[in-house]
Amino acid sequence: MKKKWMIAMLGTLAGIGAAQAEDMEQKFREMVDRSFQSRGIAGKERMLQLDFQRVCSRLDAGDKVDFATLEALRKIQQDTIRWPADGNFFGDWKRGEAIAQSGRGLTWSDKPGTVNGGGCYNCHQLDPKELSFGTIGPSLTGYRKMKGVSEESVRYTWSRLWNAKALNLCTTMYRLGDAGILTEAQLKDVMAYLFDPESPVNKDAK
Amino acid sequence: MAAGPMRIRASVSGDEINVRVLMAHPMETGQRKDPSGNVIEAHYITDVVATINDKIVLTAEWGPAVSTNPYFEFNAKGKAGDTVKVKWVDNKGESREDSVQVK
Amino acid sequence: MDSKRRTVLQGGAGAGLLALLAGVGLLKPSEVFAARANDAAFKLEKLDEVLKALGVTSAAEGGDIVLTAPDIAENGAVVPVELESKLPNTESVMVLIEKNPTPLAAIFHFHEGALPRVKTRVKMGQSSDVYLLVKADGKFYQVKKEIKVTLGGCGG
Amino acid sequence: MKSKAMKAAGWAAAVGWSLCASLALAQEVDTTKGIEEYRRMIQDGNPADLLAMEGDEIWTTSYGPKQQSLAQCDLGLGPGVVKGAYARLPRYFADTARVQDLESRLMTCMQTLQGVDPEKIVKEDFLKGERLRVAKLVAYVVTESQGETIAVDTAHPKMQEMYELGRRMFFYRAGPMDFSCASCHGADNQRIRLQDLPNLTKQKGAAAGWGSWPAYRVSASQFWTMQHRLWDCFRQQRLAEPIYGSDATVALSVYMAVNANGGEMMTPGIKR
Repeated sequence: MKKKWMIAMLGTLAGIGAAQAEDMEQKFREMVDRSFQSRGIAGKERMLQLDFQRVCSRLDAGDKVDFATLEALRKIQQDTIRWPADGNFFGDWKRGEAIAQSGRGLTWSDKPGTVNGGGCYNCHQLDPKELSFGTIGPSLTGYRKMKGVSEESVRYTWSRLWNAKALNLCTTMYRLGDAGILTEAQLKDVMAYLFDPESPVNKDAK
Repeated sequence: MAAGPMRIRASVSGDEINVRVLMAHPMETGQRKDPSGNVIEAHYITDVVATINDKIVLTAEWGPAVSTNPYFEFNAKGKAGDTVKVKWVDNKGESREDSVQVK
Repeated sequence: MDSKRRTVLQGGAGAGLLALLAGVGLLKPSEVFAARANDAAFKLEKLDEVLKALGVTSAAEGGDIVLTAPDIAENGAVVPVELESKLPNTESVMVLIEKNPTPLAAIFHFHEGALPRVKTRVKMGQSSDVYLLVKADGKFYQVKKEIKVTLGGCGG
Repeated sequence: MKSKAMKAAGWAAAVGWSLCASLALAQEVDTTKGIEEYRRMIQDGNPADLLAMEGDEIWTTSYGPKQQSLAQCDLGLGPGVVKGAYARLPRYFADTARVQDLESRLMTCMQTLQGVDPEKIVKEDFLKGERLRVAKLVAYVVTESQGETIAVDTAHPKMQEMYELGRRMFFYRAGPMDFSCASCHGADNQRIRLQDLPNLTKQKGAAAGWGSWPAYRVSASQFWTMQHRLWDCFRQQRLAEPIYGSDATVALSVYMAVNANGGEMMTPGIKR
């Protein structure tokens, strides 16, 4: 019964003209504008969409988006990647572990100056002994063995952390470096957590 | 959640009654801090007394490790129509008593 | 509505409170001063000190007593435990959580008419052995179970 | 003798301040099975029942400048009808010419019957002041739909419009982490840490999610309404704060509730 209604509604939507579609878009924008407010460090401007966010929202919702549009936006993301200033990709895996465990930062309940976490465990398995891990992203347990330690692999991983959108525009993975979620030093620590043979990610992996 | 009402449910099965009690109480340990870093004062139930037809069947001594909004369940000899009364007292001297008839 | 009476009685501390308890007829005069008889044991921080304070010099392992609890608790703030004794003349059951800041969590005393079985919920600060201690015919019996505590959903 | 700091740390985990703390556990534990057993064991004695009791009293007690009870409040099934009302919300209300969820509707009733200013409630925080009264009323009302089939009527054009607006809101990516609701709730079998994330785009997931909120959160020892739940989702998306009872939150509720149609109301829920 619900399905029938859904189909009927989709039919209605398909049947409405471009003017009405534009009208709905206008209504939506007005709704967002009057429904949100700034609180703490989370300003209302966060509700404004970046170009790629808008296109990915449409794609997620099932709209068709042409490949050229996606590719053009992806290239822009690729240009955001910055490599470590001193050419060194690795910090301390122990600090990296704390960053991977912490999901703090950037919410309206976080005070200004809060040190952000990476929130890695929310979505990924890393240390095989940690049973509280999410599954939105792939398991990264045994990362060193899985990806190897070639320069290519190291640079790939860094770019993936800095801005995962450079490789896959509409991935759920956030832009840890580009969006300023983690500092360069923190990213190096996370890199060490992923690659260091002594890191539990690798040492305890079967 | 401040200390508040109690919910007692008592049901009969054969010659036994099953009593389930839910109490509204913060059960503060006294070791917790609020977001501004101030210690929240200890506030927890220390004693519970349950009676059936005014005869004590169960007493309990609790520490702050009993969960917030405590729940406990017990069984006793009894029948439909009996009056189950539960009373608690906390470390601040607040108390509450509720009763229910076994259905 | 289940509850017939809903009254919050605001009593003062000390004697006033005890008088109040006696006043509502819940406690017999002889029991007025028995409120949290094991008060001192609740404040001790080490399991062996708590046992000593409770008068436990030795406790037989196992016996006909059962502690039912999950192997893993999704949140330490609410850990369900079910305590049951099949021993004759069970007087009381106690729950102790070894790694809590104060291990003694609760004591239930069974009087005439009560069956020696209770269910409740306790807080656990971290993964720990949980002990069920039973006093029956003046003797103590114990069982323990390890309960793992996890916290998930980072950020709440 | 343990230090005070250690004691504090020990309790911190138990009472949920360190929400991000997590303990490495021995691998041999069958986590999924253990967690399922745990969830089954905490179902008895949901403390939300205590709020529902209070809400029941609040519903029938005179209050506000007009000293009226809410006994004549129309939640969609006629004045004073509470049984089954929540399973049919949100809906279009002719008297306000708006689609309303339970909480925005309760504010309307409190305003018209009791003279309580809704703007005051909108400005408050959750679990404080008038908004706490609303939460208690919510606990009562949703308990009266426990076991009912979710049946949200989509015939009115305004409902169809709100569904479409809610759908767009659901997929709306923004903020420093580029998240939308769909980032976590748009696919099957996903979880954050150990928390299962229902796929709200499908009937089964929507029924599981919509049907088990509002709920008592054991980690916070708090009862959370659906507005509260959505508010915290936006917080974790790192977006701006949704205004209490705003159209965006109602539209999202319409989207979830309509997707959940045919499912069972298991409210109030109890969550970790």
